[in-house]
Amino acid sequence: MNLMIIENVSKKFGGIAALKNLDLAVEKGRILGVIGPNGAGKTTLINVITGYEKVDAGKINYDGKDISKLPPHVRARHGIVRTFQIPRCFAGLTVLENIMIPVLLRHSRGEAERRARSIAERMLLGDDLHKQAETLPVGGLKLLELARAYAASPRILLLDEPMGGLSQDRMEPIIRLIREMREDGLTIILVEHVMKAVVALADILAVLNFGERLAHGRPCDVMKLKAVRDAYLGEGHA
Amino acid sequence: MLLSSLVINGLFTGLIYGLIAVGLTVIFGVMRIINMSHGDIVMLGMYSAWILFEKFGVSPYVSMFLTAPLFFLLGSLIYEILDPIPLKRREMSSLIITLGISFVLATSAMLIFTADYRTVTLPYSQRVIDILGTRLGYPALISSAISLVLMCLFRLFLSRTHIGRAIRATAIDRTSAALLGVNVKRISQATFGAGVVLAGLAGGVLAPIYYVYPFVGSNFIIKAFAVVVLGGMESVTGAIAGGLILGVAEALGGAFLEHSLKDIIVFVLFLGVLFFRPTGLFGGRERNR
Amino acid sequence: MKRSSHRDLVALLLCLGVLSLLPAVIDTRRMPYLFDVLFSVNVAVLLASSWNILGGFAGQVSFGHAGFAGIGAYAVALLPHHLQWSPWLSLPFAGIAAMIAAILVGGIAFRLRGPYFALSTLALAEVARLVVEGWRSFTEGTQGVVIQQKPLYLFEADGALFYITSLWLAGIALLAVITIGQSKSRYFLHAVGESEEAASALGVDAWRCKMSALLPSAFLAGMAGGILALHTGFLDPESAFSISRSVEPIILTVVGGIGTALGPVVGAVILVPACEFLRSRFPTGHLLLYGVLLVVFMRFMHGGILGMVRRKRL
Amino acid sequence: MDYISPTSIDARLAEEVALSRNVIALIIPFIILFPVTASAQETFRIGAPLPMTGAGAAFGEKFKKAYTMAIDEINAKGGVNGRKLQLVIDDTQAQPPLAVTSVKKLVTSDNVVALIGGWASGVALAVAPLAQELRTPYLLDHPALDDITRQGNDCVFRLQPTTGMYSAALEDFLINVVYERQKKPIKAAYLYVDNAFGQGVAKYGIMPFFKEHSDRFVLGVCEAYSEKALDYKPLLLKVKNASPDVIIFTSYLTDGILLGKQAKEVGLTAKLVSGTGAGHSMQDIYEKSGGAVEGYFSSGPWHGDVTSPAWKKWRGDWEAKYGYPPGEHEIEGYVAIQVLARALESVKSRDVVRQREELRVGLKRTTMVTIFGPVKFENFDGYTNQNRAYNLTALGQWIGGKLYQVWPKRVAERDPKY
Amino acid sequence: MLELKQVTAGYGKIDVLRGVSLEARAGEITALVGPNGAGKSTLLRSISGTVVSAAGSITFKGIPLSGRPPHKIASMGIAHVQEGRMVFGSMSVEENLLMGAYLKDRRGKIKESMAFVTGLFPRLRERMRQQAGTLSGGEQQMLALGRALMMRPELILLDEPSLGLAPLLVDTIYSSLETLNREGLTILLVEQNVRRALTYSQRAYVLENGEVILQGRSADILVDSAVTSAYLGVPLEGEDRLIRQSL
Repeated sequence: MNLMIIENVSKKFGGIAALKNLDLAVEKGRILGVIGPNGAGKTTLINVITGYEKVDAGKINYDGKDISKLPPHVRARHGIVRTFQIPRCFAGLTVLENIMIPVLLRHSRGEAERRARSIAERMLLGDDLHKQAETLPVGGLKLLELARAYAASPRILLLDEPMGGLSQDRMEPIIRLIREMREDGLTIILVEHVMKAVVALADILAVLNFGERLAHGRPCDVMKLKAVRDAYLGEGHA
Repeated sequence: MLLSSLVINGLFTGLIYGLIAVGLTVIFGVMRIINMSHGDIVMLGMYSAWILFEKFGVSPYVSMFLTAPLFFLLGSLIYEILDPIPLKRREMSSLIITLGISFVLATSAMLIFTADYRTVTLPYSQRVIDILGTRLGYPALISSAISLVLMCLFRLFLSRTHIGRAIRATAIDRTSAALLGVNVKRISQATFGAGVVLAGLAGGVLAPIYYVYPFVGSNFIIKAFAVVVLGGMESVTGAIAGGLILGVAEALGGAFLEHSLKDIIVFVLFLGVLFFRPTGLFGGRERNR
Repeated sequence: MKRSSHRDLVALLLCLGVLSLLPAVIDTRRMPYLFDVLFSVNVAVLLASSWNILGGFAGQVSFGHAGFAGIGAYAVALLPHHLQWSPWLSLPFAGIAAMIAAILVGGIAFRLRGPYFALSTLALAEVARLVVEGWRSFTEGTQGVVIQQKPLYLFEADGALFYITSLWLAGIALLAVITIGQSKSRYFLHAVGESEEAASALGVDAWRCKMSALLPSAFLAGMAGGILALHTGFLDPESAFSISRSVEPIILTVVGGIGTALGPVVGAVILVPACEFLRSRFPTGHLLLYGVLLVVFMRFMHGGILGMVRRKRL
Repeated sequence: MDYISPTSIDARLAEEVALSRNVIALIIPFIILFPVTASAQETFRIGAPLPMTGAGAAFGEKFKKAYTMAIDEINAKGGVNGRKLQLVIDDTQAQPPLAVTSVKKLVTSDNVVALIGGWASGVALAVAPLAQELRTPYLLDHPALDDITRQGNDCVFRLQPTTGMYSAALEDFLINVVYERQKKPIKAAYLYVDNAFGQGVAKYGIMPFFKEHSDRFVLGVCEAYSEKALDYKPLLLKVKNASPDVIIFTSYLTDGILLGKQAKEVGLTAKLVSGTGAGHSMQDIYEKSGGAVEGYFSSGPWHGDVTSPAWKKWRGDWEAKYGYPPGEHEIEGYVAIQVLARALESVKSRDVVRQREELRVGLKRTTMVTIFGPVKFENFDGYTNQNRAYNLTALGQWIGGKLYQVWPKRVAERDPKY
Repeated sequence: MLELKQVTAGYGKIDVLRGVSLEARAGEITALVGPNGAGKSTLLRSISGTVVSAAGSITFKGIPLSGRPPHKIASMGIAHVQEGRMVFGSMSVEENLLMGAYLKDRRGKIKESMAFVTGLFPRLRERMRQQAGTLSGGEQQMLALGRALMMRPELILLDEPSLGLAPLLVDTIYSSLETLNREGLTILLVEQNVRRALTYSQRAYVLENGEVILQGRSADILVDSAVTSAYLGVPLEGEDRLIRQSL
């Protein structure tokens, strides 16, 4: 069953089309990987789904309802939660407080702190609970970004390059975490450049190019397509 | 006839508003500092024009360029006060510091020049020229023309010279600029100096058409802010456009509404523009914190 | 956590109680000037704390608090003017009127960020002033309104009454600050202040959150304007909406320590008497000295007084 | 960068509370010990709440000079009843809220026997009831808004005419000369500065006049303008478009200068252009507008017979002392001190509270003739302690750089150029 | 050409680098690899002067760099291309490139430098008038590199040039690096993609927790996959193998 269906969505900036008549669907409990060259419209896709950009045309169907008119925070409360490519942590707050923010919307402070703690432990941030967020290294910020999004009780999680800027050793645990989230029943849209991670995680892979869907299907099938390889990996690659 | 006169008149006044605002824009763009003493520097510009005219008979249109180095020095000096403050705190601290400087400048001017109103009356101040049926006094004409030329020159300076580009680059990203060999502190200081010089020049341009007294700065500061925001806080072109829009809006508002209420038009326009373009007419996308 | 908030509350009430006794110890009739200065300190605490809720907690720097204060002042002046009320009874309406204005302000200005927000609030305050100036039949325009300080039932409208009222208004402001500071909403305010996008991505309603800071802030600013107008006994648009009234709370808060809960109090308690002292001793040069004071203060204590003391202690 | 600072919001708040408690505890004693002086008075102190900074500072300075000159002269002759006069100035920035605090300080901390000045009508409106409450005589020498002496305050005295009286001479001239010559309805335009003074002249002077004489005068453009504008040409163009026969301005100095200059610029002319005192009666307006107001009339308070020897002598003294010719503010301030000094002669007590009451009675009884004209504070037509100054307005005209009194005939220095 | 001895540096009270010694030889590409947070970027920053080193010495052609501000170091012929393609977004491509020639003694050779850069990256020539912020990620990286080349540096510090780029573009960037190196440019390269970094470089240093734990000829390190996998925690061929499998 599809949790989210994106129908015929278009979005223009100035004269340039960032998304062109895009159709995409995500099945409940699955991970949809989205890849494509820079400027293909991947981040715009996330912005459109989460409400940071309004669509020019088309519908975004979530759980049977069109949500394309709702503001971002309402979509977040409905369970559509995103992360940012460049982590946007609340620099002046501690790691724990950062994670508490979404939990506080639903729970008392004591409860929120307890929950945030356990999320932090799970997200490998247990040692940094009382550090100010701005003092974390990039890897820590990426984890915090993920932990905070997870704390917002998402039903569908949109991850914008969660591996970007991480070294290989740091990717492993994040890949593991994302996989665990999926096993918990979360639906995930993963925008990522690191092929290893995408291939390891995605159930379905969509390739965007110039705002259009170039390919869609099981990762192994998609990667075989010549068009994909030309556009994304470069001719003669591998 | 009346309408065209009003518009032409508004455009000419707008150029002067533009010049008053440009210095504010530049300082904000590069340093993220809202210079609260801007109006008082304009006031100093007017006083220096006045005193050189009274004592030595030098026309403000000449003396403003003679005193420009002094204003550059003043700007560099103010920058020296602000420079050691960590960037994170600079936005608010500099607000208070420049406000303090504003008090200091205005009061000093009062102690030196007394609080009396002063004006500069040029020999040709009564002469009038007819432009498309609109009568304009020589001083108003010359002041507006000089404002326009100065703003265009400054814009060219920013886009065509190495220093100008360095100023813009520093505004966008200090670290990257430094890595290309730009002495960021020097450039910031020079920018602050340039902003202050522009304010001083605006004073020179205003002297023959307005009056000066120590607290006259407060008469301009809100208008200057309005212009800066209208055009987008980092854009020189924006400041010119903002000035022109403000000038025309004021002229029409003054004629079709009661004069004392003309500013309602100005501010409603201002809020309207921001409503549809939250970063002003020529402002870019907001930067991340 | 709960215990500490109770303790703060008790301490606050105790302070207010003790300070309320001051007029019993010192005769206000003999020293109205002293009580005037204390009154000014109280109003400054009120206004600066109100600013701090919006500017310090929610990170929305406003240049337009004079607008709220002015609207509050006019509510106090015009209700009795048109309805023959006791101005004291209309004091609460000062806050309410400012709050109504705030809904409008929030609708317009909260679309904007940073300096654009700040300067749009300045513009809105100017619009409010111009409307008051232009609407002569209702507001008396630039000529101003005289407010008869009719006695409030048993009390006489003397220095003691103004002192105690302003003291408790400042107390209410501090109570609001402490309540917000210890509630969940301060987390949301902080989050929205740092990054609206990130906060709303987590489900925080940024607009409502900012509004929840603006409304109490405007209410308190309105009260400050109201009590000040009542104290002056006369109100004209130029002083009611004067830019310096927007700037003053910013100065006090930043000098005291921006983003801290009690910075505004510290700033007001130090700067207001200092300013008054300079003004009475140096009628022509006081602004020069005040300016130098501000420059030196901020140059060497860029985190404000509280910020600096804290850094020293670490 | 303070990395190790405790960063949780709660910890920070608790810490702040503790910190500020300490800081405030340190400061409170200083406030309690706020300077309060209360010494026996060997001098008569006169408190002047004046704008010494801010936009009105130029006027504060004028009055300071005028008071100082008068007080120096009186003290040189031994003071009043053997006691010297002493001036205490407090800066109001022309802001009523500050003025209230100023006055309380002057009265209770400086123990002044009387208040004087205030410059702006708004300030005086706030100060007057306070002076009444503090039972301290307050002598107004410039704030002209009618309401100030219409509130039944027996401690508030006003030396000069009210706004409603400013235009009396002009009105007289309009009816008896302008209309008589033309004999058909006259088109008029009126522009007034949008502040308490301008509103006062409009409300109590000009507007009632035009209403009353609507058969003879048609008031076309009639507008309040903002004081600090850079550009008045749109307004003047509008007036020009209506081509009135008579233009009346109520202006301060700076706006008056700009209006004069810019009227020239847009080519606005009329058969008669007149100001109503204030800016248009000040020597500065002629010089600083580059003579643009040549031929303008100005109807305002009459400041005595400028041709009389006493006036001429005074003018000479003033110019010798300050280097410029005195105008309406200077003479008002100077005479106000003289009036106070005269009334102080009846003060015998050494207790300042009693002194104030004696002074109040003394002022009430004062009848004197100054270079300004006769002074007597009377209650009439709803006014309290108002110097009856109906016949103290005169119409002047700028001719060759000098403001000559031209109307009413009995005080005219020369004939009007009309 | 560049020599670091026992350099310690960091932010505030936290040291990110602890006694690092390193050498970049003239005409070589030296790679700097290691996990995130190891201090690679900090190392580059302390060379270019944007981070002040607390102890140790950094010398360039025998001249000590410590204590010099970034613009002085830049004028000595060291270009630093920061992580994340920090181009001046609201300036045109041309203006960005001209900024590269900001230093006085570089201004005379603007024409030649421009020709060289546009020869290397023809796509920049097509977009001279376009605002840099509207370029695609790959083009921005080219611009950042091109801008650095306009400085006519002797040594270029490159921080993660492939970050966030599609594989196709990474190839383009690397082949241009090879070209530049062949023409005699010395490069100090920080790269997360270990295999690529080691393939293209002559010598390499492995950094972990602010210390150098391994150094030597890149080929040796690459071949000694047992060593590398132990230190890097990832099978070197991992990424490509996974992709190949799925293909």
